[in-house]
Amino acid sequence: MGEDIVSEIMREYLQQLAAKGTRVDGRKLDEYRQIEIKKNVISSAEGSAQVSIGNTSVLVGVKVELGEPFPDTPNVGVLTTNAELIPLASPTFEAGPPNEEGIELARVVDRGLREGRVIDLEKLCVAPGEKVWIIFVDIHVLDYDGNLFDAAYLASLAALTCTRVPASAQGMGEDFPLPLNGLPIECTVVKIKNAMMVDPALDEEKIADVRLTMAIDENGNIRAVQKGLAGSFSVEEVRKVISMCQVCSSKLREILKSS
Amino acid sequence: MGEDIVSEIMREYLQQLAAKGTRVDGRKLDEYRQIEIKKNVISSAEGSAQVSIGNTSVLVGVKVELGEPFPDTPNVGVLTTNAELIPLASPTFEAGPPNEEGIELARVVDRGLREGRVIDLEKLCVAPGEKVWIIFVDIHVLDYDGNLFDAAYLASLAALTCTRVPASAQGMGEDFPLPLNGLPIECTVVKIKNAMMVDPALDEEKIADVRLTMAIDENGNIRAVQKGLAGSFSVEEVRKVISMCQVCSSKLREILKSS
Amino acid sequence: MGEDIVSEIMREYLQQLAAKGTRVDGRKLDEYRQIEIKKNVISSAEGSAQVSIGNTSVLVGVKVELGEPFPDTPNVGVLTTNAELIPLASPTFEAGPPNEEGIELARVVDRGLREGRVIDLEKLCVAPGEKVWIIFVDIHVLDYDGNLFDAAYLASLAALTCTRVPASAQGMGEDFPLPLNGLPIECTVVKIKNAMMVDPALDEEKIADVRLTMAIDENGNIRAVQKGLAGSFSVEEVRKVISMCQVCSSKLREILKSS
Amino acid sequence: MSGIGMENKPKLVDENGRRIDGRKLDELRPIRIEAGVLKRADGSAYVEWGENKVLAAVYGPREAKPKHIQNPARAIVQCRYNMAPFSVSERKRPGPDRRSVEISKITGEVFENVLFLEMFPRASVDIFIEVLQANAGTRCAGITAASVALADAGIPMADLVPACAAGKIDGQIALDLKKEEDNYGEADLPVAIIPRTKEIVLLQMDGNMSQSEFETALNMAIDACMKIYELQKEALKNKYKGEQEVEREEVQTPKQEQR
Amino acid sequence: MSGIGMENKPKLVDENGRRIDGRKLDELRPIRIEAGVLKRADGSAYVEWGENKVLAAVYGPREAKPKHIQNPARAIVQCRYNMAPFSVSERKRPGPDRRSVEISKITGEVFENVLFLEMFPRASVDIFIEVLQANAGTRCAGITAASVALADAGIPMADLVPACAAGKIDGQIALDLKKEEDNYGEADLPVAIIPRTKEIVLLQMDGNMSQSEFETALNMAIDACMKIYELQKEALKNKYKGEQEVEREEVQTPKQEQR
Amino acid sequence: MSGIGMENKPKLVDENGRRIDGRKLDELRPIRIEAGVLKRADGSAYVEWGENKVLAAVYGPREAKPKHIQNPARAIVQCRYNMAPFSVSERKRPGPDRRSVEISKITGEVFENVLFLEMFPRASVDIFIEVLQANAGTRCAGITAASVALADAGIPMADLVPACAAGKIDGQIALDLKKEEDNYGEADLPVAIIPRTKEIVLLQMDGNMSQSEFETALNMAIDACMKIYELQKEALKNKYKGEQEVEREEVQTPKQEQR
Repeated sequence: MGEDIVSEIMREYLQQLAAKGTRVDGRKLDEYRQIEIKKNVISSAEGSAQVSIGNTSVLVGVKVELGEPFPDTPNVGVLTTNAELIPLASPTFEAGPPNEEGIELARVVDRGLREGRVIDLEKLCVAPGEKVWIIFVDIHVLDYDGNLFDAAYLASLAALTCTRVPASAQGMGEDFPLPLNGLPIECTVVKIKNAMMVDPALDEEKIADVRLTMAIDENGNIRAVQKGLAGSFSVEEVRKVISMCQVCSSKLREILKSS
Repeated sequence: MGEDIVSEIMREYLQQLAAKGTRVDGRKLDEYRQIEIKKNVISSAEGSAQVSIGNTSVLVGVKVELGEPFPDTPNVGVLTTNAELIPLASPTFEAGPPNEEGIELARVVDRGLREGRVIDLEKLCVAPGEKVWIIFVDIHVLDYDGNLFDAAYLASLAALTCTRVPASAQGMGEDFPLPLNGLPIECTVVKIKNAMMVDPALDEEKIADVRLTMAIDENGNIRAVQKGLAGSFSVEEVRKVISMCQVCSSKLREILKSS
Repeated sequence: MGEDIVSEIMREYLQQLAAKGTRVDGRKLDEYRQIEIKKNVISSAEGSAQVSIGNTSVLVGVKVELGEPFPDTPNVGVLTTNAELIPLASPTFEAGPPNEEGIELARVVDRGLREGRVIDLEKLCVAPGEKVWIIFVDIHVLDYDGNLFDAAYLASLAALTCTRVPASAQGMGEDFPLPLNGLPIECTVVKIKNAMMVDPALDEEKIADVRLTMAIDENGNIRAVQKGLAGSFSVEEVRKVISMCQVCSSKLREILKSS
Repeated sequence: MSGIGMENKPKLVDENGRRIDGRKLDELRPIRIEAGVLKRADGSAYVEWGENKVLAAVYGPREAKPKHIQNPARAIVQCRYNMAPFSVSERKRPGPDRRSVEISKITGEVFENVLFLEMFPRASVDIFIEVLQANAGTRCAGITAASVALADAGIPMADLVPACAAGKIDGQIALDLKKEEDNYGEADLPVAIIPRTKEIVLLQMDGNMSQSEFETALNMAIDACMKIYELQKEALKNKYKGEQEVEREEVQTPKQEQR
Repeated sequence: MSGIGMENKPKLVDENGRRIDGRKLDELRPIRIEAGVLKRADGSAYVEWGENKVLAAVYGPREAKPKHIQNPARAIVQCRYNMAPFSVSERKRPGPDRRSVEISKITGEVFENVLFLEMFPRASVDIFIEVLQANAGTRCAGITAASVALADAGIPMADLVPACAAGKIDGQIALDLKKEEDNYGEADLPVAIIPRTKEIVLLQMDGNMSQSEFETALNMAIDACMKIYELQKEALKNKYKGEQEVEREEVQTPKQEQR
Repeated sequence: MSGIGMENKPKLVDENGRRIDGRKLDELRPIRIEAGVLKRADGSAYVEWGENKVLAAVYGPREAKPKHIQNPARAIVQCRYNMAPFSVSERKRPGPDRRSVEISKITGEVFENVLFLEMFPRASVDIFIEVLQANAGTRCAGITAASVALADAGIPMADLVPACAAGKIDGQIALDLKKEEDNYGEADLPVAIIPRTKEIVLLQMDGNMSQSEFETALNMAIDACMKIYELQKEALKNKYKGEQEVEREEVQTPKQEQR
């Protein structure tokens, strides 16, 4: 029995469940799998966090180093986000430079952090045009069971909230916490046939028609959006996704704050 | 009927035509296809030109930026020529870094410009050993129907003739035209069996035995030569090619000047 | 008859010979093939040597250039070792960036030179934190008939012993010989079934169970070790290898000194 | 979008609701679409959109290569969005950067919605988008052009796909931001739709919008898409008309005299 | 090891024979091993070893790809040792450097000694080692973790492979060097063994040791390997116990209520 | 050739028509050719030409890999021209640069003229040229060496291909420019011919020559090629003689006593 037939059977089964408002692991459509956030897990990093959403697990390490600013923003620190879909995490990941999945992941996380103005980069200038703090957010996927975007984003945010700028090692006074502005949260919704559900597990992700990720800030405003996969939404469905993301982002923000 | 048989039939047909002094599109052996030169087509470039020879179309953009000179020529500007055989232009072009065809194209154009001393690079020094103007000639092939060398060279030359050095944006006085020395012209001849013809169209190029490209300056002197393909010339044939290129280069120079 | 059968027959034959203490080319187990060392063979290099061990031939060129020191060792010159297994040298070598064989070779040679403190890198500082001499050891394999490690190491060492630092070209006084500390020698032993033999020829290398390379200094001390291939040694066997390497390294050192 | 470097921000909307280029808030930049501009490609289109110049070409359905990327059940869509080195003010190094890889991915996903891919198992539909001159909005211009190129190639398609962005500048929702508006504005929301069904097939956003602003912008973009849809159809009609005229001419004039 | 930059060298062994972290000369750092920590991998293990944190995952035996790397007679072992960018004090650029390539190679060779590769022709056993936090000794921690991961994957194996280094600091032989000891010490000797047969399957060294020091260190490392072997078996037992407990719980509680 | 940096130009031809190394205008540098210098390669040759040292090896005809590059009708020629890092005064980074790629391409094309490629469908003839020491004229030395290596490999060939450059220095046509003459000269014209037919199979030029100068230089280069042709044949004869001598010796002495 070929893989395609299996996935066809799985597709129908999940569609039927979704139509009834439920899911293969018993969750409701607007329910996340269990979330665990561990901060400061890597002492060689200036900030770090390991986040699991169900069986999906992502480790993010933040390194902070001195470097040159971009010529067009001489007074502003630099944020660099990189994702490695290392083959340890999934039989489908391959060694080598980031492919388009890894690049999209890094860019969607980066967009949420950047557009949500999470880091106050203006405060990271040391000598205008010459030296600024560079923040490297490195996303290391450890176990891939769906919804990498939310897990990677949440881990990045958690790591940033416990990051300290290593000023003392440079003879520049005491270390200080990374200056942060706000905590926009990214939530991902997929559509399976006509049902919309948050936090897709791998099986759901595989057969989803279309995906929408939104970064929502504390005021319920939208900071970033990314539609993915080869499907479509109606305007009405987009409105529905916004509502779902607004509700879930509040919950996730509380989990992050209490972690 | 396999591709090879088709091309065998084409080969024989073109050989017969050539032996009679004519070609599949009705041209004479020493006749170029229709040439069109449009200058200043890209406003984001400091100079640009689109050249079509028949259905072959090449776009060249020239960027001019400040940078460091080579250590062994501290008083001299830098010329860099790059060619992209983007897959948009032909079913046989592939994405990726330049292959040997693209590299040969860039180097043959570069040789014509450099050995012909088209640009007065000595005048592009700003601070000896520290800052000079760097000229990037980027060859973007849009439609490939044979004779890329001549189209790319002509487009590069046309783009350089309308290039302005952006001095004002650097607070270095007014913009000024790129200082030019002369207008050597590259012409390409192929041999099909015993017939020699200029400006090969794609079908002709495919079955040509050997190719010779020459850059000829205003005085009829030879500035650069490149033999290509797996064939040979006699001394007598080389002499013939020089004559053909001398005649055609004058014509092309006139077309360029009046463009 | 497939390749595997041939190599199976060869394996048994070599094992039988080894058990009797002899080898296919008549050597004893602790005997190197004929060694030839030619120094100063490349005038464009600051030092060079061509070493052949039997039919294996390696050319090493040393280039010495000014450059920046590593930030954590501002007073110390830099040693860089690189190996190219160019496809000219063997039907099994492929063009392209160094693969894991080439990298291991370069790193084992580098380790012998570095841990043996062959070069007095502290004497190669020109301006602390700014300018030091950089030593490039480039290993160019020309003919591969087994035991690349020893041939490449010996050629590197021979090239370094005749390297002159090109100070005069930089207006920094007269050229001077590279300051050297000692002459540790790398020797390689392979195990075939239960027999241990030095300097494996290609056929022996192919069927060897395991390999051990040791750098031994003038005092008989061990400076570097690398076990290779998918086999194992007992403690007793390691002790045996040390003895073999101590004896052979003295012989090789004499050959080098008298070259 | 990220609010950095805002000290030089110009006024983007004046007291009369006019923008820096005189446009009203819901006004598109001038758009010109031409179908069938290339000879080698199976289909092609050129779009000038304000100061954007974008070329799209389509090849296929053709055999997907290498074989392991083939899908036995349907054709795959491969898209390459590329910026010419001279398309932006500071020369872009040739080759794909992370932004191009992401745009290529989501653009390919857009067209999976309208192509009848099941008709062509094992095949690939290859879409090439070349940005020749960039001024904000190139991904929408690219999708708009690629749709026309696909139709020009005669590839079976459910509908054309127009694309357009809306955004927020000086606190107001505005259509089709140009570069300065994008740099100094508060949000950008690129959208692509299937006109017949009003399905949204591209949706991205970065910046800061309330839910109601988001919905206003989304609807504004969708309305604009419908206008662009008319321009796309017009371009295809013109191409068809042009071809008929050429055909008529061809009947009257022998080929060689056309030049 | 190379004796460079020794001016800041701290005292590594005090008058009571205690080391900078209070350990005795033959004392291991604290080691914690956990088996089966990942869900997607066929087998996995996590090792904390002093301040090292290393994760290993195993996939296979699975079809080796691409086909030309398959061995018709046996499975191949492919190993990838990788350091996370944030695992060291100065951020490491993602992707393999030469050190990682070498360690990957020799680690793969270690496991060829214990895996029954003839059982799985054409297959590959893929071992992934991720160093999350590094403090000297990561290759030994990686081999130790990978052994447990292979057992956790249920891949037929002759024995577990523990690994440990011994070295020389302040002139004395010491077990399991940590980072400062490695930087300022005189030698490091990583070893891996097959406990049942005491065969040595990994052996490297750099530094400076007499023959008797070398043998002392080798034996000290082998003794330590035997202790680590017990920890490996313990970890596998705990995994097995844990699984049985979960199974018992699963009988009592319906799946969806577990979360 | 480009006339830049001419302020330090030395006098290249003295009043007696003698050049900086004492040669007459039509005099070659000393050339030494040795055939069969490598053991692993199917054929090989070493050329010393003035201060150039070039090694060529040939493998094949052997199966072309990967399969998709095979031509079912004939063998392909693959050529790799490579410069050793230490072959030039400033160390060259390993790996192909654009110049090497171009020379590899045209050198491969040269040999398509003389090899009977139809005899070996699907095969590849692989030519490797290694420049060990460079002093202008390496492409001609490489072609000269590769011809002898092809013959040494016993690959059926219509003729040997000698190559030589002529050029222009201090306004006069001169044969076989060395480095200083190339740097400060006015033109360089490398040529390769098939001696039996006098067909020209390599022809490149850069610089500035009138038509008559060009023809003079071309004929001077062709005459020199005929002399080099004799040296090539001589080298092959010597190789053959040497082999016969060795064979005779081999009859008399058992193999193991030869060393």
